[in-house]
Amino acid sequence: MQRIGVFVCWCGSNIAGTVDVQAVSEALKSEPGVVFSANYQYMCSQAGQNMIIEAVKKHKLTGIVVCSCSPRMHEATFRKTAAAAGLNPYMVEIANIREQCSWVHKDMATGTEKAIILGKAAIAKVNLNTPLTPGESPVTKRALVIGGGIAGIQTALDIADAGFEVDIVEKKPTIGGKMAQLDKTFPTLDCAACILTPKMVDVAQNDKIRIFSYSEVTEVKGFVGNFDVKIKKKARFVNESLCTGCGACTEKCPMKKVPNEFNLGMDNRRAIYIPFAQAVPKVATIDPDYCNMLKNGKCGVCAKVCTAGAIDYTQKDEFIEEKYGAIVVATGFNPISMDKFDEFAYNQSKDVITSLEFERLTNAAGPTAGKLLRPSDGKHPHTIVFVQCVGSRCDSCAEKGKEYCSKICCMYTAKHAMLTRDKYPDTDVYVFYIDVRTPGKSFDEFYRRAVEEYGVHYIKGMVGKVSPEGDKLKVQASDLLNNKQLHIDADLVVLAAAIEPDKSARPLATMLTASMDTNDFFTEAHPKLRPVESPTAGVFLSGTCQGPKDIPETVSQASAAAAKVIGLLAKDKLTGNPCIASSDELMCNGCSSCERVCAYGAITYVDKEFRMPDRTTAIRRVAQVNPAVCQGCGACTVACPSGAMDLRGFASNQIIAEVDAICK
Amino acid sequence: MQVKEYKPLIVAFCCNWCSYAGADLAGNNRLNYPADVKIIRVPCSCRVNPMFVLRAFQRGADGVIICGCHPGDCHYTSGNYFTRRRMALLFSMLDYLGIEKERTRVEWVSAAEGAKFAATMNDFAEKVAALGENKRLEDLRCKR
Amino acid sequence: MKLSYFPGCTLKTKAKELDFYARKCAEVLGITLEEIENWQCCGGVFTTAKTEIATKLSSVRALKDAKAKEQALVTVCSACHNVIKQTNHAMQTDAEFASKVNNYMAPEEAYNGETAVYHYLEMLRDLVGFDAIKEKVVNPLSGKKIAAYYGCLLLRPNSVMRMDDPENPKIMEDFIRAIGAEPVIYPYRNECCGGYITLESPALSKKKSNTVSESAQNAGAELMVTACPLCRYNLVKNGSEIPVVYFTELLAEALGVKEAGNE
Amino acid sequence: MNKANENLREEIIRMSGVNPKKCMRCGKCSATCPAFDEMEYHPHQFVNMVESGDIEPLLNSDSLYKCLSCFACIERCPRSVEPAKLVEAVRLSVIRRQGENHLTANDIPALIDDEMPQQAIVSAFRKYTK
Repeated sequence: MQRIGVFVCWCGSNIAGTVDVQAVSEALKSEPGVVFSANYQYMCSQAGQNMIIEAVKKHKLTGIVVCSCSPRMHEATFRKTAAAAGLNPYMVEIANIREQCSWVHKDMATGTEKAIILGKAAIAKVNLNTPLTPGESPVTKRALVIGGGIAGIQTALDIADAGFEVDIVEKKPTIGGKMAQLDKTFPTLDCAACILTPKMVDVAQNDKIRIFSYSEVTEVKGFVGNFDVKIKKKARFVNESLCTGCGACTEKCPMKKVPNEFNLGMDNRRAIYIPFAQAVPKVATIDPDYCNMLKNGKCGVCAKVCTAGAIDYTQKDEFIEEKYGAIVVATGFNPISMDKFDEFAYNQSKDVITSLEFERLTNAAGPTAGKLLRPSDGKHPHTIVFVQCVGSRCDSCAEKGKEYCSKICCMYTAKHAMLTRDKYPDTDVYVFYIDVRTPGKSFDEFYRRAVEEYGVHYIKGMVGKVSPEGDKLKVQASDLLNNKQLHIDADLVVLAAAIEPDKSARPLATMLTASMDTNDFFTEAHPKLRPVESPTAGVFLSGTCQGPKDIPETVSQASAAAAKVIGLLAKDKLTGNPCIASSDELMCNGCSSCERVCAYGAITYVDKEFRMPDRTTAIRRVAQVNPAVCQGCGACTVACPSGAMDLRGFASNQIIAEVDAICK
Repeated sequence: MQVKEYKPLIVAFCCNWCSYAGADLAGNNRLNYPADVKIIRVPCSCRVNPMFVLRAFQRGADGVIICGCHPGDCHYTSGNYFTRRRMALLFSMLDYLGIEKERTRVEWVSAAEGAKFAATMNDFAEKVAALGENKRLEDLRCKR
Repeated sequence: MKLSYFPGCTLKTKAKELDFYARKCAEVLGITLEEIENWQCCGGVFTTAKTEIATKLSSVRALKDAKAKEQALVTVCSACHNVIKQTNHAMQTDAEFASKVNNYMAPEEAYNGETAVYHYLEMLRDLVGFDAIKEKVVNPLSGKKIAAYYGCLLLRPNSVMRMDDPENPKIMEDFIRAIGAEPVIYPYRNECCGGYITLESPALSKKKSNTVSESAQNAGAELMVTACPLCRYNLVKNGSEIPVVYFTELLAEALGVKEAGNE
Repeated sequence: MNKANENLREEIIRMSGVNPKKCMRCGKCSATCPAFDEMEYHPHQFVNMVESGDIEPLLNSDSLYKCLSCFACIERCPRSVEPAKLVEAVRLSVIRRQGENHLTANDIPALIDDEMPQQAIVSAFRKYTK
């Protein structure tokens, strides 16, 4: 039996004005377990708190009920008071007789009656309270960033800047991601390489950062603060520590006809290659699908020309196991395939390209050295048609495309159109749009400049069909404002393809037990208040893996994720919320109902040996809650068919006691 | 036997993050609602076991309302979706047992919606009062 | 292999050769086409309105007959294929429509779209195989540049027809390759010839047909091939400078059964 | 929207199975329509006018008889609106009325030639006549 002390607060006249505090403290005196009851003007004041501490000592109280303002206001205060008096802080309950009683009722009799009932409910609950201790777990002070695009780079730099070690795992041979492929960036038009490559160099030179390029995460175990991660370093057949990146091998390799993925297949590279001049790490990689030496043992030119002796045809995939305290997902995006949109003839004409291909065509380091030339015949295009929303904003029943707006297309199309008109004023540029969406700093001004200063023809309507006829692309489109069907003979058609999360995201999410939406974007722990955290504790989100974003937004999110990681790694120990679920293993039947409703992946199953009543032992599958991961929502407690799962601090018998007290 | 004026007894389960804060806001703004409403704080609306609702009716409650965050705004991401489904089932079963649909309700009240909280409680209390005392499920041993 | 066969009205009159060679070639390829007894005209065009019941009953009858024989149903004419396949899809997916039809026809066993519907080209691709056809070709049409004209009915709507990529199809091109000729790809191969609008607005049908045939010609085609009598009519009547033939005719030629069957 | 228009709108939506609210006004239907130039009201206008209940002008327009039923707009609509089905539903609501057939058997001899396949005539009857 508890020894409970009841403390009724007047809150000046806030409570005492509508509630007869004396009557309340008298009425509660005779409740079961109550051994002391008092009232005071301001319980939260130092004097009030001292009164509690003295009463605990004098009457050997084991539980405290404070009838006062909302627990959202002073629960923490009174828990500290209890701790100061030597009580477990979770032996305190608050009866909210201000916000939910004295302030909403005008009549003294009603207010007093309700306050007494609320007090009784709190007493009934405290009678069943048990001391709770928050769990503690250590924190490994190293972070893992998965993905080495601008998001991963920024996150890693910020974490390293705070003094923590960071590893970047990038599946391609170099970090840099999509931004490395871009030409200029809106709305300021500074060149992407000029602002990205210094950051890549910073990453390479930072002694807190390790880069695992050409590598993939293959296994994740553990939980917040204590992840065990297995990383596969794919064989690149070049010794990274010996290679100087001189490029002699990539010039001499006789296998010249390998589609260059960095230029989206618009030109060729060799079988041994460095993706681009500023690659980090600047190390060659041999493509095993094309290398003659690896395929049939006939060649070996690269080994001959390599003065550093870095070529190693026998290299094998290597596995690295490392511990991390936090994991940041920065897996990025890709444009969707245009296969299902061939009314635009992407698969039928080389001169129908995606916007990312257009970036490469205008990039000084691209396949045309920055001259805008048609892929089919290398001629300068005089009429260019841009089509927006290709595959974005599609109906879910349409069997193709994505339901969401890809967000970045309106701006980069305006940029492409403007830059084309700027460099080649003799070019006619048409942009077919459904809406022009420019919510960003200096974004709409940028788009207006494309229209007003650069004379880009913006047409509200859509392209219905592109017909490659001779060396022209016959574009049939609608002009909705003029209610006309247009026929334009274009030289180049550029499709603003929708973007989608990288294909590696889904298996990664499974490994991390991080949740995803139907489009395979990672979901955030809270859409407004925790936008850079995954619901899985210790897993953070950076960049477009969470949703379409432009570069400024990606970088802000990347830094925000870094701040969250730093906040986590700065702790030596993690103190959990003690109000978490726990399962009674003797009652658990291992049905997995709780696991299925847990949004955090906090519940796992273990096979455990139990002594049976007949003195035999049996192995049973039972649920175990990871206290470091559980957030204490209680969804599992209701899903549990056997009643094994309960929530500490809000136990079923406590809530039922409150119900009973109220209904008495 | 003492004859008392009939006043409905209403149990309100409020989630800690939205609706309980909404109730606090109603108090801050001095928005009145009947004292018949007694609030029980739960971490999330999905903590409300259908057993709690049955218990309340068994012990003489005339109405039970469960308040949670708006769909999509759940502090725990998806808890209120569970509530929505579970309670839809429970309420239709209760309706079958003779506990009218007006006696049970799930309402989404955000922390900013003090006015909505008060309005909801006024409306709910009025509807429950109009139905009169609930006799179904009541355990006569617990008669008030 | 035995399949139910729905020829359609035009194949019995203006497009006899489409029908004749289809049967002839099926024999060579080891397929028995059993003509549905007492089939009725499909109506030529699918009426999309959900409230149109009567106009779809003839298709359901043919489908039901094929089901009774436990055979798949094959059509050659694009229009018949489109109507029958869309009707079958409605029977599968629109329960209200299906129950109205079944109530009206009161068959012994309700029909709910169980029959598999093949276009003759699909039959060639999926049941015979273009490689098998290639082996049976005795008279390859080597060097002939042939433009496939799909028109609109074979491919659309793709959610129902499921024949090929509706915007960049290749089934007819693969067919052309199988008989030894060279396919010519041109952009208007899946655009409409004007269809029945030839009665309402001959000028529009002329414009549409000419765009198609000129596009094929510009791409270097010597010959156009189609599966639809109305497409062929529109293209020829509106002055296509290159000949337009049915695909079954070419198949017969390649399989060496054309002379034999020339009536 | 008055009651008569609203009833007509509901009837057309029910008949066609189309939900015009899904339209995002991109105009791809009108961009792709092969009969665009012959039409007074274009596919995107059909969708918008049915949605807003402005159906009267459509009932009296020749545009109803210009649709080729080629399904291009249905195939290419990114929102699965299927404008051709709306055109057909509006047309049916006209020709189902007494004496409103757009084509009669008497018209046929003047319209055909020896080569014309039956298919053209039955199709036209399906589309223009009840």
